[in-house]
Parts: sequence; structure tokens; C-alpha cells
Amino acid sequence: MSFISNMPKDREMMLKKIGVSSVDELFKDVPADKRFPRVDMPKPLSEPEILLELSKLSAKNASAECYDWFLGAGVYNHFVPSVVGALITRGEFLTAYTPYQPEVSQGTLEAIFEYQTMISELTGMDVVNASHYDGATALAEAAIMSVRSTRKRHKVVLAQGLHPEYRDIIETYFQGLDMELSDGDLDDQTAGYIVQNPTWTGEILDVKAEAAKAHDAGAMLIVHTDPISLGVLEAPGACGADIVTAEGQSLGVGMNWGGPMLGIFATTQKNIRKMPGRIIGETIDERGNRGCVLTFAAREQHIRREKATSNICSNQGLAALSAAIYLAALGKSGFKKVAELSWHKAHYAAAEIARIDGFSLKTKGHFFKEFLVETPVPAEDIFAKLKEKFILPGLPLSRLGGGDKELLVCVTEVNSKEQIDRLVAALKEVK
Amino acid sequence: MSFISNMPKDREMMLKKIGVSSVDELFKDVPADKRFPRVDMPKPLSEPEILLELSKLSAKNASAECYDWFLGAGVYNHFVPSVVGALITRGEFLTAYTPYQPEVSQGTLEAIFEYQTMISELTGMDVVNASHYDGATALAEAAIMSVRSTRKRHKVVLAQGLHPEYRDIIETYFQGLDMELSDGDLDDQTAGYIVQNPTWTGEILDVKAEAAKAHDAGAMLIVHTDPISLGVLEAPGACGADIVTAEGQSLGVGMNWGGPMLGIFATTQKNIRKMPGRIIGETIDERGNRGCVLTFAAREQHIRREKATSNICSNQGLAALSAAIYLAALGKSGFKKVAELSWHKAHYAAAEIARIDGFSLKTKGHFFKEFLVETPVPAEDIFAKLKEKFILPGLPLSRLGGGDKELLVCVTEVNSKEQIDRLVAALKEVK
Amino acid sequence: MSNLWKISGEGRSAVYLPGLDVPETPIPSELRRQEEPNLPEVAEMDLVRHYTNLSRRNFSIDTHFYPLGSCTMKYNPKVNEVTAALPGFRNAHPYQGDDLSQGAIELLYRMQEQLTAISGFEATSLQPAAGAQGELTGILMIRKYHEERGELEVRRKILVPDSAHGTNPATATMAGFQSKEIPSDKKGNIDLEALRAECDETLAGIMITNPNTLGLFEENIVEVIDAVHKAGGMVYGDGANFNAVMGIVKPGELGFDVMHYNVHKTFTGPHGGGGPGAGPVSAGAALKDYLPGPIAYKKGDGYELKQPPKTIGRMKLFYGNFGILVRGFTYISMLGAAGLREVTENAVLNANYLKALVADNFPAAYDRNCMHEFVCRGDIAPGIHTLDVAKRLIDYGFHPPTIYFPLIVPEAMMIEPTETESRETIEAFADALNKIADEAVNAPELLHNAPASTSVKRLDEAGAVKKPVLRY
Amino acid sequence: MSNLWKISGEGRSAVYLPGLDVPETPIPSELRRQEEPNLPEVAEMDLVRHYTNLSRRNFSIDTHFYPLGSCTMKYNPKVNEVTAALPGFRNAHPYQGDDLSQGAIELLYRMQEQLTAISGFEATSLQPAAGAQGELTGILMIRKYHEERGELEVRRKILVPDSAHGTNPATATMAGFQSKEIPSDKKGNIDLEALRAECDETLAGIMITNPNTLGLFEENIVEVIDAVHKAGGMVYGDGANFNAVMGIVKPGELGFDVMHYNVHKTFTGPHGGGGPGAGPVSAGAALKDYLPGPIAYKKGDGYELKQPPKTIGRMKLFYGNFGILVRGFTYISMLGAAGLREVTENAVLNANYLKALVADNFPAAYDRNCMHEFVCRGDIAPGIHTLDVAKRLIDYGFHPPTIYFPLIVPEAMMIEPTETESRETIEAFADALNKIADEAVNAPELLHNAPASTSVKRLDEAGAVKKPVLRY
Repeated sequence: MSFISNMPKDREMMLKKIGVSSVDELFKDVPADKRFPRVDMPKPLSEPEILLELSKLSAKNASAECYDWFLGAGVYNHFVPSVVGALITRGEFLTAYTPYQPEVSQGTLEAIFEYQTMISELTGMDVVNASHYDGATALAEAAIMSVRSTRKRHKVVLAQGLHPEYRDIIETYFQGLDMELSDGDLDDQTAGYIVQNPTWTGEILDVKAEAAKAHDAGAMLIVHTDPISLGVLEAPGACGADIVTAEGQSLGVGMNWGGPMLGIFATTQKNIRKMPGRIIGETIDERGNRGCVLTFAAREQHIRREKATSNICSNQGLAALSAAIYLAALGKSGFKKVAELSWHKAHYAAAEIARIDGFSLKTKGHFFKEFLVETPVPAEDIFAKLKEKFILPGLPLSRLGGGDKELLVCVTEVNSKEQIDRLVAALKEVK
Repeated sequence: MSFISNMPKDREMMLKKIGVSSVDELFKDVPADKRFPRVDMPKPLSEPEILLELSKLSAKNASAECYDWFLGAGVYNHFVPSVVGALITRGEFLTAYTPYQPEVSQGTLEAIFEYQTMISELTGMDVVNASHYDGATALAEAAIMSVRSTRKRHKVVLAQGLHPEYRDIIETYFQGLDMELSDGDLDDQTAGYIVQNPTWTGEILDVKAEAAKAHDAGAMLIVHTDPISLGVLEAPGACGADIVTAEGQSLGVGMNWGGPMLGIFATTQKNIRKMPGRIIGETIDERGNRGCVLTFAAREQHIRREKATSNICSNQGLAALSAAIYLAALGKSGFKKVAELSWHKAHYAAAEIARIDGFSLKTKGHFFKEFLVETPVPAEDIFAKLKEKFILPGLPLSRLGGGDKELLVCVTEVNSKEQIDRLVAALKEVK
Repeated sequence: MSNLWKISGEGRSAVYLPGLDVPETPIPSELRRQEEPNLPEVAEMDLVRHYTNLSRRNFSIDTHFYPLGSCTMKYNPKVNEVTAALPGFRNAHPYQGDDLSQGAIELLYRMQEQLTAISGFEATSLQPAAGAQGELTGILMIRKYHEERGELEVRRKILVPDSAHGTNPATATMAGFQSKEIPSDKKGNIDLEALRAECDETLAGIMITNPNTLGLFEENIVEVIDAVHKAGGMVYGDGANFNAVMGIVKPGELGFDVMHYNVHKTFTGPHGGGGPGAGPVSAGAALKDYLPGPIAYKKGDGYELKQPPKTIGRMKLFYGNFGILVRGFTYISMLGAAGLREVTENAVLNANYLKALVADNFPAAYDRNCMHEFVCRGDIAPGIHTLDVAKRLIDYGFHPPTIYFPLIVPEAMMIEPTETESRETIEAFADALNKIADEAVNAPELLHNAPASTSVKRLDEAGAVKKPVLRY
Repeated sequence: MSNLWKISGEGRSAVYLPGLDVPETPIPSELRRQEEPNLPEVAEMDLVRHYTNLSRRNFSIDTHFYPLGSCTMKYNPKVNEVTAALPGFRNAHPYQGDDLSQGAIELLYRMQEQLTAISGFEATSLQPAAGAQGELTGILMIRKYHEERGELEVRRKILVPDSAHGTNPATATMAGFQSKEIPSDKKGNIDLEALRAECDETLAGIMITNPNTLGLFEENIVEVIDAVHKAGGMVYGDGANFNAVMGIVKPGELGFDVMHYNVHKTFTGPHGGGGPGAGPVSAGAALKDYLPGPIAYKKGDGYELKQPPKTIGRMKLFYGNFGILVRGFTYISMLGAAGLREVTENAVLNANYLKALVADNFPAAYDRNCMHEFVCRGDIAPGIHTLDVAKRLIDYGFHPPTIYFPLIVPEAMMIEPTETESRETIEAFADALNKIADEAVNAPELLHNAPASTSVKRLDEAGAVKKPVLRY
């Protein structure tokens, strides 16, 4: 069985109508010597068997609900309300595709139109696409767009504090392009200036100052941000950003061992035609009724071919829907509360940890929900000890090229005081 | 918050329209000295908190997927295909109620009509209601119906082999009624004769002979059966049953620590008006289009009041829907295969266990998927030892009033040979 | 409409099962069924498409306002479905033993405590499967109480006000009592004179729905209970309308002896197209030992299941509709005492607001503040019946209210908006009703021909009985 | 239609959050945002009702036949959703370490092996997030290959047949190549002469969609690959149509150097209204060391994640769209090799059957056996365009096929029924198409005015660009 309806009798009838005597005959265009090869794969499993098998594999992974969880670094353990799962699994959302036929796709189209609206509100930007694979590919496409928008410039400058894996991905995307990634100063060759705020180790930057710096050099300011932080922090749009990207995983998508995630991309009205990705617009039908459609398709690969703004086609539609439902579920007050709870709990945790003999805070200035701690012993050792107590204390920065004695701690609204106190108590014992 | 939309501002507007100055005023009919009492309850939990709390409670229970599972005795670990859960959680099914308004309830009505059809096919009976709380209450109502149908008789006779908890429930239901439950012979006072097949300890009876016995005495034959067994065993309708009841939990409902379950009830055409519970019928609308409606409502409590066939109102609608989806998912061949796999695996297990020194088979004659084993040491001791190895070997019959050295073993299509062999190996070690 | 059998093809199936991995044991031919059951044969996709499209032909809370009076069609939180699906609840077995069921028993224990606290009784059994079974439980408890006191022979009468729930008389019958109807007075209360006349030595008890099916709180509740108690009768409370009094008054303190709850109404178990529900029962000092069980008790650091000392026995298998109880426990635990009172306040406020908004065209049958619902009439113009108004509401995108019940109001419409509906939704519904009142006069054919917007029109219900077609 | 903002009320929210249980740390006012984001404010029920009703305005596989050419809209088994939601998959973090991720890494490893086996390549990376990213991956690998051989300076050209997928030219551009279109011959194959003319020292490679977007298997595939290889070019396979060749031929054995898959097409990841997908890439001996990673490897009794030796780097964060990979792994593991071949056979059979059923009115653009899809034209009568036929299909309850693609067939309709549709559904769709052909002549207004059955009619797409409204 292969989820197929047709039985041998059906197939016989069909072959007769087609006018061939066997299914094999339909493959006569395939080189005979290569046709019907032997394929070695494990024997098929029935539904109860695969469920058991995968339950076992799942059980071999750490799972957030079994730990006091302080690991973030780009993927966050924010709460996903039950409504999100209940709604995105509706077959009409889950098993539709790109809304090419708007009359029978208003569900997807309106939901994404709402997503665009809400992300526009969060970021303070005019235009939002829907969507990119993750924050890093969104950022890479933003970098490319900045170069393409400012004709004669070819350089993109990175401010300090960008997540190292993001940098890797921009480098991959830049490989074939006549574009340069630089850690140096801004100059008259600089098309885009990338600032992550808060930085990947937690520090909150002065984005307005960064914007001035970019604009003084004639470059676009690209801000990559944590969308949850926008519950309390100033919107990048209000600070002068030209492009905003973000990782939307925190917005109801879940951790998923790092995928699917959600690449958020927003820019100003004047950049619409340079923007990659899908956009939904509102219009009217023959009777004057309001409806939504895919729009500005002339930018896209299937129309503009080699001159397209990007080759992106399938995106993270269902994750964007999750984010829309998440934001609408929390609403104005709830979303702010998530950000505030994360702030207060993180600051409580930071203060308590800083008080432990041998530990100190390395993040300079303000932070939001994540902060870097200097540890008295290698952070990997701490991780190894605490995981036995079902505490994941954060990211040993050495895993991503940082120092041995650096631990990146993340605290969100799901961490109770009790959990934080357990973490602190456990850290006290590690020396 | 209490899942309420209206905010204080809304409430003010509403009170004004009503013409009262406060919500409290709306309760002035409540005796003043008893009004607004103090209520002591634990402090409310947020959504993430209740999820964590209940995950912890859930983790304190044994759960079938973590064990080699041979425990049955009326609640069975048959496989529930993933489609069942995916479909019954659709809001339109889950959050509708009794289909009083057929024009906007055709989904529920047609699905239950299909349920009636499929159960009619399984049992070989003409008419099926939808539904009872569980197999035992269905059987109790069948017993009552037999007495009410045969005017001057007041006795219901139980054959040997009825599940002891079922007997308890019939006794509870008979408490207030002028009806007698008897273990004696059938006589001219006997209205109904109850036969469980297979018996609760697994034995397959000669239902045709039992039917002859009942009918010779002028009594109705009531057969309570395991619906899965009807994948291979003769339908009770074909054996002469007048009423068939069954526990439908095996049909995609899941174990649920014993509830919800599904009471199946079927009878012959001539008994329709005596039958308790809801019935769906097909009819046509003004344009001649086919549609379904609740029918024969004149039997029911809300119309017939104290003369109703039963007081049943809410039933197990969603469980009946699960059963319909389950049966349709397996289909003719799949349903038969579940029954056959259960048969073959149970017989393999029985043969292997009987071969162990000190163990022997106590079920006489044929059995289907469940059989009674005589154990060399108390069955409770075996249970206690094997559970440490994550094997639940069956029901120690002493838990329901049976002998100390009796173990009721159940094997279904989900038990692999490997699991059975592990059970056998573990049993070998208990002595 | 698709029909599963019409889209069936021989040999198709939607489920992959494991292969046979043990030796075959032949099934004796004398046991084999002669004719195979004619089940549908479809692949998974056709199955899913069939049921998905079927579901789309339902109105439901998740899609429409559904003010079905007396059914408390409030919103069912999605978190309930997540908790009820936890593996230790969904895949646990009732006979796995107390030691392997500590989480489940603890949940029962805590929910018993919650219900006991909010109702003011002394003990609670979660076993009954639905409201009607909860009623039967209560009356059987009263029965056994009289029996043990040697008075059952004479106490044969259960009083049922004419404003009580429809199940009550049938329940009294199932418990072997004669039910006797008590009329309502002109304010919609129990007629005290009529009641007192029945309070004699043959009285076993009374079944009181409070607020009653008119949506009115019994103003003389203390007097009623007192009269029954003085005659030696017991007072049963039909708690189907408990959504109207949580945190406002404790029935146990009013003098009720026993009461059931509808978890699928008050405590957001989903209605499931007809169930499953759950109908726990609480009792005061006189009756608590008769509760059906098993009931959860504390035992050392853990919990155990036991029968109360004088129990009437088991009402159903095992420990109630546990999956529904998990949902109810989730909800109650999230709300707490203050949240439950907020529920009631808003349920009552919504009902009174709606009543006020439609008062010109659909005046309530009794001119008092209502509780969580109110009753009015649908015969608002010549030739127009309640059925017409109900069907016309469908065209406006609303599920009709309960109609032709309670029986004491002719052409009744019983409207229960519940607390989870927003002010805006209540207003939209009121607008629709008021427009229909206008149509009833100016365009009555719109009502007579309603619903116009559904896949089937009004169905021939008489025909369904005359020529029964009860399966494909 | 409801609009979340129109039904909002100040202060409403659908989520209960925990209270603050730690001391407050004031947020400096200079950091605080000046204006709060105007998010909707609704209770959970209004939210659920809004999105539930929105969803009901979609066609989808679960509700309708959806023969969108080149998108492989096959059925998505429900078991996939269960496995992907297992807590160790859904609630795991990419940085929790290999030792706490053994189950996930093992799954990657086993899926890499599965794909390698069915495709005949030597190694597989599961990292790319979608088909287009898989394409970019393949071309970047080719790029680095030439670069390491010192030939990149001259090898600037990527050939793209005009029957290739639409993303291919844009992909070549993103990798810094010039794309050059190669025409099709009159049988729908790559024009060999034209190809050979381009096979010079500037050739970096070719992107072949096989079967191509006409649904035809490239008859000269061996010659094509040979010509490219002889010129020093590498051959990239667009595996979006892999559903047509599983178990029939291994692209690795045909000589392809690298190929991507679409897990959301071939391996039943749900399409989700536009994604997420997953676009794993397999490579042969020449290119496998360039694969992006990390990739799963065996290590002792367990598994580890590592970058291949000459990797092009990371294509996206972490390890790919893992949740989609779980679904694909579930599906592949249930089917095995024989099942996957059965899929292909039935996909091709269904397409040819449908092609035969509509041949009189909608002859295929190329008169050959098709593979999993075929292309015909919709301008079947004077004044009738493909768009009209497409919209009219909606009235018959079918999602339209892909239209106006591929560009090489004017007024194209690209129809892919997939293997999961039953013979009966194929026939019903063919009936509808044939009826529409009749209507096109006898009642053309039905086509021009279609769809008549939807909540919105044809929408003004030009207006959407002229006056952009991109948010509420």
C-alpha cells in the first residue's frame, strides 16, 4: 500500500483506455539499460510500527518540557498557545498550496494579509513579504537587495554582534555574486549595513545612531531583530531602518530542532519592486467585493526568470500563518506581557547569577532576555553537569567559536522563578 | 480571564441598556444571606502552567506505548489510526451539539447515519441507535427493554460469563424497577436472556443454541459482544439475537483510562419504537434532495416525558463518529485483518504460554483474542514483577473477584511476535 | 454529497497494518461468519475528503453563534484537547492498578474537591456519564436513603415542576418513582400552594432545575426546599444550569441534598455532536455515603479508588468519562473561584443584554431579570411560527435557539448566549432577530421559505417516521 | 468576512499567561517603543471562529481534487502530523548537543540513506529548505567544483532548457552564472543540435528538469548528459518531478551529478499554503564533498553532525526544515522501495488515463506518453482562454490546474493528478473538462462569468498593483 486508491482492476481498465498493455510500457522513454533498477531500502513499516519507531527516536532527544530550559541563541523556548496547533492543522490550511487561484484561496490570502499587517505593526515598516526560510536567509536576501538597490556599490558591512551562523549563510549566498562582505568601516562602496539588535549575545544597541551612520555613508540600514523584543523595544522602522529582518520562530512556530523556522522580511514602500518573496495585496472583484491576491508577481522568478529579485518560490507559509495566529491570540496586551515577563525574568536571573562567586555578567549595557555570563569553569562542563539535573543552563559559547568560559543564558516567560532559582542553586555547586 | 470577550467598558454599556447599575443587581432573586459566598479553590493556572501540571500528572500513569501490553478485560489496546484524531478534532464536529436543526447539522447526521449502517452490517441487525454511555449501560437498557417489550414478564436471566462490572451496572439500573436479575434457568417469567460472546474470560459460545434456548422460553436473546470479533465470527443477528449490545471502545475510541467509551445498541426492525436512544433517519427536503434527521423522537424523554423508553439525552456522539471513521478507514479487508491478526497472535501466545512449566490454559473451547491462564504463583505477583520490565501481562482475575492464580491475557494486532516472546520469556522466570 | 459506499472500490483501505509475524492458527469454519460486513473500501485521502466535507455541513461553536437554550454552548478551549490527549490519559487502562494510575486518580481527587468547593456540598462522585445519568444517580441515592430508613414503600412520589428539564420525569420513572408535575405561578416560580399540597408522607423528593428552564431563579427556593424537607422528602438539583450560579450561591448551602453537573456544558467539555458529556454528582451530609463510585481518596502520600460506604453501586464502567473530566479539570484549574464567578456574571449579563435588545419584538415570557437564558415566543405575526423564525436565523448565519421548549410557553424560543460571546456578536444576533420581526410582517415568505442558504431545505420529518430509512 | 481588527475590543486577549513572580526591573524609557503595535484584541473563541471560517474559504487536498501541475498535490497522510508533533522532535533545540539529539540525528542519517538509495547518488544533504534553495545549492556546488579546478573564470554559462522549471534561470543568476536557454525540439525533448552548439569551454553546467515541465521524459537524456560532461560541464537535476521516476530509473545512474528533491511534493510534506517545504540534495562522486551541511554520520554506536570536507557552507540555519523531514521520513519508511515505485507507476498511469479521457477536447501539446503530468491548451473555442476554463472548473468543484506555464505552450494548462486520486475522481474531473469544452461552444458566458460559486468573483489583479494595499 502506498496511500493509493486504485486497485489492480482499476489499473486494468485504465490501461485499456490508454491503449497500452502494461504500466511498464508507459516508461519506454527511459533508457532500457537503466530502467527498473534494484533499490535497496529497509522493509516498509505499517502505521503502528512507524509510530512506535518514531516515538522511540523522539524519546532519545531532549525535549524542552522535561528541562528547566535556558538555551536560546537564536531559537527560543517561548510559549506556543494551543490554538495555534489546533488551527494550522485544519486541512484547508495545511493541504492547500500557493494561492494562485484567489477565488478558492481567500483563506490563505487573507490570513497572510493579516500577517503582513501585524508584522508591519511590529517592525514599523510599510511592506512585509511572506516569507523566507529563516531569519538568516531573509537577512542574506536583504543584503543582496541592498547591493542591487544601490547600483554602483557592492559592499555589505556587518556590525559586531551578528550571530555567527547568520554570517556563514550570508557568505554562502554571496559566493557567486559580485558582492563583498566586510567587517570594516562604512565607505562609499557600502550598499548595506547590517545590525543585529539585540546582538546575538544580548546587548541592546542604539539603532538610531546606527541608522545615522548608515545613511551618512549613503548605505541602507538593515536591522535584524528578535520580534518578541518589539513588544517593548522601539520599532526598527521608527529608528530609521530601511530593511528589517527577523527570525519568527518565537512567534508560535516552536523550536522544531531548528526547522521549520520563519524568515521575516520588511521594508519601506519605495522598495516594493526590489523586494524578494511573495506579497499579498487587497483588491476588489467584479462586484466590488474586497478580496486578496498575490501581487507584484513581476518581481518573481516564474515571470521575470533570470532577472528576478530572488529564486524563492515555496516559502514558510504555514509558519507565517502560525505567527499570525500567535500574534492575534496574544493581542496587544498579551504580546507586550510576553516581552515584559521575559525582560523581568531575565534581569532577575542575571542579577542572581552575577551574585554567585566566580560568575559575572559579560553583556555590556542593556539586554533584553539573553545575556552572556563569564563562568569560573568551562561552560561545557557546566552544561554537562546541569543536564543531569534536567537543567539546560544556556549555550556554551565555545560551541559557536566563543570563549571556553562564556555561557549565553536565555530566560523567557515560561521560566518560573522556581526554575531560575534551581538554575542559580545548581550553578553555585559547579565550582 | 475566563475565555470571556467582554471588557469592563463593554459591561458598562450593556448594564446601561439593561437598566441596572451593576452586575450584582441581576442576582437579586438569590437569597441575600446566601449570595456571593466565599469559595476556596486553588489559585488559577495560566495555559503554560496547566499544560506543565497535567503533563506531570499524565507522566505518573502507565501508558500503553511504553509497555508490552496484554491487558484487556473489556478495554482493549487496538490500534487507532491517525486519521481518527485528525478528523474528530475538526471544530465543526467537535463543537456542534445534538443535531436538532437538520439543515445546519447534516455533517453530524450523515456521519451517524453511516455509523448506524456500519454497525448494522457488523451485528447483522436492522436498527442501530447512536449511542449509549458504554457497553454496560447499553446492556442494562437492553435488559430493561426486554422486560418492557414482553409485558407480563419481569425477569432477566444472565448466562455465565458476563463481565462482573457489567453485572454491577445492570443491578444499579434495576434498583428502582420491578425487574429481577437471575442466574437461574429460563422460565415463563423470563423476558430477556443475556449472553456475552466471547465471554469475559474469552470463551466463544454457541450463540445459535443460546438463541434457541431463549426463544423456546419466549424470551428475547440479548447478545453482548466484542465488535472486533465480528471481523471473523458469525454476526449475532445471523444467530437469532433480538438485541445486540457491544462496547465500541475498540473501534478507534482509544482506552482513555476507561472513558469515554461507546455503548453500541442494535435490534430488529419491529422493536424500533421500544428502543432507547437517538436514531437518525433519511428523508427528503422540499426539493426532493436527500437529507438526514433525528427520527422516532416520540420515544424520547423530551417528548414522551415519564413514559419515555429511557432518560438518555446526551450520548457518546463523538465516540460514535470515531467508530464510523475507524470502520470506514479499515474497510472490509482491513477490519477483517485486525480480527484475524488478533486471533492468530492470541493463539500463538496461548500456545507458547501453555508450554511453560506450571502454566496452563483455563479457557474452554474456542477463544478469540483473550484467554484465561492458570498461573503457578499468584497472578498479582506476576503482574508486579513484569511491570518492572515494562510488560503488563494481563489482568490478575483476583482484581475482579476471580481466583488468585488466574491471569486473563489479551493479544491484539498491535502485539508483535517479539513482544509476545518477551512476555513468554518473562513468565518463564516468575516461578 | 459523497457516500462512502458509492466511492468504495474493492480491496481499498486507509490503514496500513503490520503483517502476520506468527504462525497461523486456522479459524474453524463453523465459527466464521457467513457474510462479510459490507464496510466501505476507500483510501485514506478519500476518507479524509469525505469526512472533512461532511464536517463543513455543520454549524458549530467554532464557526457560528449557537445560542441553543439550556445547552450552554460556550466556547471549548483548545488547550482542553491538548491535555486530554496526553499519553498517560489517553493510553491508560482502567485496570492497570492504582499504583500505575496515580496521576489519573489525583486528577479525580482534585476535581472532586473543586466541585465540592464551588457547590457547597460535602462529597462528589465523578462517575456519571452525562446529565441524565447524573439525574438518575441522584434519584437512586434518594431512593436508597428512603429504603434504608424503611420508608420507601410509602414514599413513591417525585415532584417535578413544569419548568424543569425534560429529562426529569423520565428519570423518576427509571428510578421506579411516580413523577408528579407541579405548576408554575404567574411569576415563573414554583406554585407554592400546589407544592405544599403535595408535601405529604408519600413524598420521596423533588427535582428542581434552578434557574429553571424559563431562565428564572426560583425566588422561593428556601421555602420550597423547606416544605419538602419538612415532609421528609429530599431535594435533587438539576445542575444543567449551574453556569448561572457559580460563585453566586452554593446549592449545598441553599439546602439541596444532591445535584449533578454537566461538564460538557458548564465546564467546556466539547459537545461532540451529542456527547460524550460527564455528569458528576455532589451530595450533602444526608446522601453523600450513597454516591456511586469508585471515588478517589487520599491515601498516605498518594491516592486510591474506593466505593463510598452505602453506595448505590456503579452507574457505568470504571471511573466516568475520564477524557471529558480531564477537559473540565483543565478549565476549572485555569479559572479558579474568581474566574468561575466571572463566567456566571457574564453569562447572566449577556442574556439580560440580549433580552433587552430584542424586547420590543420578542418580549420575554416573564418580565423579570433572567439568569443565563430567557424564553420568548416566535409567533410574532399572523401565520408565523417559531419554526419559521428559527429557520430564518440560519440565513443570517446563526444557529437557532432551542424551540418549542419549555412546553409551558407556547411557541417558545429559549435563548442562551453564554458568556463567551462578545457584545458585538450579541448585538449582531439581536439585529438579525429584529430584522426578522420586520420581515415577518413585510416579507413573510422569507420566513416560510427559510432556510434558503443551506445544502438541504426543510426536511420531511413525518416522512422519516412513516417510511423509516435507518441505514444505507 | 470578519476582520480581526473590526472585532477587536480593547484589552481582550486569547492567551492566559503566568503572572510575574520575580521582582520587576524597570525598562528604561529611552528603550521603550513610542507607539504600541496595533495588534488585534480578541478572545480565544473569536480568534478560532475567525480562522476556522477563513480556512473554509480555501480549496485544499483534504477537500477538493487539486491537479496543480508541477506541484504534486498528492495526499498528505495524517500520521505525518502525529510523528512531526512528537515532543522530542517539536520541542528540541538545535544547540542542545549531539548527545541530547541522537534520535533526531539518527533520523537524518536514515533519511539520507533512503534518498541516496532511491536516487543512485553517493551522498545526501538534507539542509536546503525548499526546492529553489536545493537548486541554488546544486549550482553553488558546481561553482565551487569549477573554482577548485581553476576553471571558474571561463565557465560562466549554465544551460537551461526552455522546458525547465521556472526557478532555474533565477537560480543560475543567484549563483553568479549567466543562464542560456536551450530550445525544445518538436518532440518536446532538448534540441540536441542547439545543445551541442553551446557545449564549449565556457560551459559550467546544465539544469535539467526530467521529466520536463511538459511532463515528458527526456528521450536523449544519455546523449545530453554525455555532451555536457564531454565539454567539462556538470549536470544538475531538478528533482521537483521525482514523483515520476522513483524505482523506474536512478538519476545518479543516468549520469546526473547533483539533484534536489521536494519533500513537500514527492514525500508528502504538506504544502501549507506555500510551505515550508524541504529540498534535500544528493550528489555523485564528483560533487558529494561539496554538499552543504552539517550532515549526519555514524559515529561508534551513535551518530554525529559534521560538515563534508569541501562544503559550500551552510544554506540555512541548523539542519534543514526538520519538521518537514520527519514527515518525509515517516512516509518513505512506510512505503519502502516497492511502495515508492508503486507511487510512480500510479502517478504516471493516472496522468496518462486523464490525458486519454480528455484527448478529444484537450489534446496534449505533444503526442507521447506523458509521465506524471501533461500539458494541453485552454483556448478551445473562439474567445475562450485558458483562464476561463480554469475558473469554470471551480464551479464544478475542482481546483484548476497550473495555467500559462510552461511558457513554450501558448495558453498552457499543466495537469498533474498524482497517484493518490482514485480512478473515479479522475473520471469526474475529465467529465467536467469535457462538459466545459461543450459549454465553451454552446454557453461561453458560463466560462466568461466563472467562477459563479465562490465568495469572491474574479479579482482585479492589475488594480492591486496600481493601487497597492498591502496591509489593513
